[in-house]
Amino acid sequence: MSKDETLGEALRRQGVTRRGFLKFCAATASMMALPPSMVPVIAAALESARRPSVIWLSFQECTGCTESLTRSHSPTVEGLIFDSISLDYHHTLQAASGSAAEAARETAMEENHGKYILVVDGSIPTDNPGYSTIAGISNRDMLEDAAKGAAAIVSVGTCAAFGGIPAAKPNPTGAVSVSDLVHDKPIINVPGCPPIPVVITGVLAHYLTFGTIPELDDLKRPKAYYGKSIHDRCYRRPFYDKGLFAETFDDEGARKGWCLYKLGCKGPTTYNACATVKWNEGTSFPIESGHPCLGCSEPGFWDGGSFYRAISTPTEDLSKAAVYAVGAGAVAGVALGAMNRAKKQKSVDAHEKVTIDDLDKEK
Amino acid sequence: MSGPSLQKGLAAFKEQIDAPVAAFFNSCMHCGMCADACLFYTETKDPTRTPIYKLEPLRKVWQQEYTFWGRSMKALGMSKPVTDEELGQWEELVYDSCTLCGRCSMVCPVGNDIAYMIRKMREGMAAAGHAPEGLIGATKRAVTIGSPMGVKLPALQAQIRHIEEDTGLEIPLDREGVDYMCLLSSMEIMNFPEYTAALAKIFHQAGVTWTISSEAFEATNSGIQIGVSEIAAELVQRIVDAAEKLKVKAVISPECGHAYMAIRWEGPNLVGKPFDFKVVHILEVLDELREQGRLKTTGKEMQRLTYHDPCQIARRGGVLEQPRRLLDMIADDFVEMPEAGVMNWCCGAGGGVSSNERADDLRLKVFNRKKAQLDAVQAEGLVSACANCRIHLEEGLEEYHMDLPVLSLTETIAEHLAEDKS
Amino acid sequence: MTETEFLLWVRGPALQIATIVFVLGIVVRILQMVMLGRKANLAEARGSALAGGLRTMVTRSVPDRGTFQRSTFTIVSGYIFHIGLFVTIFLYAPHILLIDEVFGVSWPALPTPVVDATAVVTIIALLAVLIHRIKDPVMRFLSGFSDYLVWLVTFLPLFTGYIAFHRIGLSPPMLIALHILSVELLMVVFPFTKLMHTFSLFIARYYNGAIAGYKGVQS
Amino acid sequence: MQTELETAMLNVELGDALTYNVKPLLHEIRHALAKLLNDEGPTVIDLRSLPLAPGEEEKLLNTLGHGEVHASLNALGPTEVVETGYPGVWVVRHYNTDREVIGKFIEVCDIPDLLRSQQDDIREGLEQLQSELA
Repeated sequence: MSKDETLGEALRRQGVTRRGFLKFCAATASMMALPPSMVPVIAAALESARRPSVIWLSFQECTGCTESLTRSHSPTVEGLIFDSISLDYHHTLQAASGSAAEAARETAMEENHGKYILVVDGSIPTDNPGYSTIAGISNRDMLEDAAKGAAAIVSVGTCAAFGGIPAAKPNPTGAVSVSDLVHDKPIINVPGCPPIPVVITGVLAHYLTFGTIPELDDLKRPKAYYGKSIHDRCYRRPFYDKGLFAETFDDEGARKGWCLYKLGCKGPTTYNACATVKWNEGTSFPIESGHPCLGCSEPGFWDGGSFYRAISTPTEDLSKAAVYAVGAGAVAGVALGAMNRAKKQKSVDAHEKVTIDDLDKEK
Repeated sequence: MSGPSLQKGLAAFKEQIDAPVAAFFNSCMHCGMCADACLFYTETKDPTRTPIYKLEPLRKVWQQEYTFWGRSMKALGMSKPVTDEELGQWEELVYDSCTLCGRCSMVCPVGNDIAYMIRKMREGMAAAGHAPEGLIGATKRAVTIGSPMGVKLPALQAQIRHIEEDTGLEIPLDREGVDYMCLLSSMEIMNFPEYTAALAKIFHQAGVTWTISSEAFEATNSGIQIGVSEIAAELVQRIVDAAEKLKVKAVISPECGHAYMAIRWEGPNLVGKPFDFKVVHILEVLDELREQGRLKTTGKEMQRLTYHDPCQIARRGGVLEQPRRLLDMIADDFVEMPEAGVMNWCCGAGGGVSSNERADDLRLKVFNRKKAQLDAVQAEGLVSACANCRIHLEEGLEEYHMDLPVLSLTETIAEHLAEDKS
Repeated sequence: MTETEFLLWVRGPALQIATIVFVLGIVVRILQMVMLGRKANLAEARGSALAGGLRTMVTRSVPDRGTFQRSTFTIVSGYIFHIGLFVTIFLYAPHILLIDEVFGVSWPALPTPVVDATAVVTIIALLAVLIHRIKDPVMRFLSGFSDYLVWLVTFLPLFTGYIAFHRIGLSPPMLIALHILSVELLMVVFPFTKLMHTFSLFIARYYNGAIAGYKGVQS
Repeated sequence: MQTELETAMLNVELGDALTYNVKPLLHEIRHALAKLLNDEGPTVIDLRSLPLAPGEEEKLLNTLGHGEVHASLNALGPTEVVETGYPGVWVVRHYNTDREVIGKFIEVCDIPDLLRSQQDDIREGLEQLQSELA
């Protein structure tokens, strides 16, 4: 595949017909959460899009994000998108290893300086650089080095976007997110543990299609996917509004598919596209399977207390605090009350009799 | 001992503040509803006359002395102490603009008994030398002469002679072992001797034995109005001594509002022990006689009558049904004023206001409230059971050019006594 | 501090501190109040102080006709926002959940849209109450810093609760955090201000009714 | 018998409680058909962008029913194009080569674009035919 080939040409060369391309564009529009009326625009843009070089760096991660993306073992539209980019470095997926792999990375960085897309999954340890290294290079150094020539950085997964599980208390490695270290490049966060696969490809497709980064929210997440909360798009929302809740995982409410708020659902504070895009080829999403949302696309979800406690409940033991306060209050109140009584008694004791001669003020 | 002072006043405040006062101040949300319940506000529209505001210095002392926050602020020197000037400014609010009628206490949504607190606040005001001159004078006369109006025994004896001549009935003085010892207010002695005559007639018909003490005939208690418990107690003690000396079963409080409050409700608390005798209001006695069939009347008043509930007898005293039942005997056309009973509007002269010449114009101005209430029923006769109310009602009606006779309930009943005695 | 950390802080340590100040403060205030005591009444009773007191605790919630006519706005707006506060605080599902969590008692919630509508009405009533306080000559005259502070700390939880529910302006975790924080502010301010009337008014009404009831009058 | 009854009841419950999306969607289709008749253009509804409850899609498609045309084409995996019982309302389902759904649309149009032979493909085909005949 030549680097100068347009996406249209690449697809045609693979035997994809116009009809196939149309189907591809329709699926891509759906994937990018764009309205179907955008299909012709996408088709025109993709036709002439150049294949960008993509360098994928994996740091403190579990490979779940890559798994999510590559879970399909046959060509999919996401697969096609990947086929149409030049994935020049991905140490899990690439065939090359060792110094050959690193050389490929360095070459790609050099050749496409200022143009390549840097995809990062995993957080970066800032404590001891030795916690995570690739070919003897610390994660931090590699990131900072690779970021220099990147056109944009896509932080895939909650670890790269917000620190994630490695940053959970007490954060032994001093894990931080990409945006904690890189400040001078456009960063697109695609959080989720893992992110929905089409969201990753959707962001790449958007970049391919329009050459720009999509509109982001204040956490640098693409608004197209993270613009609405799970709660807002949840099909169980009417039950919340009616006050019908499952109290346990096996009660009547759970069987009837009532709202999981009381079982700790973080839907109201979680912004993601799960409720519409869904998982596993649009089969379902956690709430549909009867499990509360964990809030995995939100910063700090890993330290948010139990997954199964409702978000409006306190994280500390309040009843104990209240009992102690009543006790302390009783002691303090009795003491202060006694002081008041003593003060009052003093006034009573010191009372000087008022007679009719004590009424007139000397004028 | 050494004359009035701010220290004495503030000490008295501290002494007076109790659990109810603390609960009341704690609960006030400044909703302003007490203003609309107070004739001194509704007729002047002066926000300083809002009942709860009249207590501001007392509230400050409570906050600075008896609350954790106030004490902390005081310790840090961040609170303004109550000054003598301040108390001076409040004198007019606490004495001239409040009759202790307690209407605000009925309205307050959080249940503050504001009149209860004004009564307590006056203790400090008097000790600090901020009582009105008129009340000081009345109080001095009450202690030294025996009556706030300066009525002495010879004057009473002269009146008794006249009444005995008019009625042909004996007015027993200092008779031991009788059922009742009757008290009189100075106003009744000087202005309304008909009341004493009425008592003689009614008791004669009912066969009740009674007397008047030459040592304690005065019912009123300036000590309560000015707010000096020691003086009030001294005045109550005179009655207690006389009643015990004459070994009477009960003492009758006359047609006077605050006299009833003083002897019936405050009396035992002032002298520090329960009485050995009962204290009853004349209306309670009359109603009891009616019930026993010992009070018989003939004929009815044909003009349209209405009844003014004296605050201290009705709302603050609990005598509400008796006057209605009595009026039923003698009134053909009786109408209730709007808000009669516990929510009745004060005439404007109680709680020492009538003894305070400085407040004369104000009390006549606020009488407008009573006028409106009277206008609503178009009565032809206004009955009441308090000599102080009666004098002020007459004055007010004259001021507002209203031609309406003011009647004493006891006297009106006496006029309708059945002649034949069985 | 990230939003989630902030939310965790307000749900955790801050709520704990607020609860301690709130509970301790209320207990202290009530004890300080009641321990001042009052003298036994030596006059012969005509009625029952206890019965009168208990009765007034209830009956004082309903004004007499004349008072209602004279203070219509104060009474109607007062009713609306007090009932509204009760409904939004105690009949909203997530709040009941919180109470259940802390005290182990729960009761059925009202449907969310009903609570939502109540919140709107309550917010409007509170704003009307504020305007009334500023415009009415008596209330303006009586009101000081603490009256407006008390209004503000009452209004904030409702307002932040409303915008949190509708996700207006900020991210949901931030909105919820601000809502909880505003409640904590209310809890901390509570024992130091006349917000105490929530509890003390029953004591005040009792005393009022008891004083009157002893004399055979229903106040 | 028992299980059938239970299933039926569950369906009723689901039907009552969860079908709040079906009716508005049917209305949307109604409006789209009216637009189509007024020459205001076709409409495409992406079923994957809607928060549909379990069973709702089924219910919607059952309501729409089956019409006369059922086409399938093979381009990057199969695609099914079915005309519903309402002429002008088409259901288009894209699959990948593993027959996993990659797109679900309701198209309101004369004929979905995908079924038409594409200009460029026709041109290429023509060129090819010409070269073969040459």
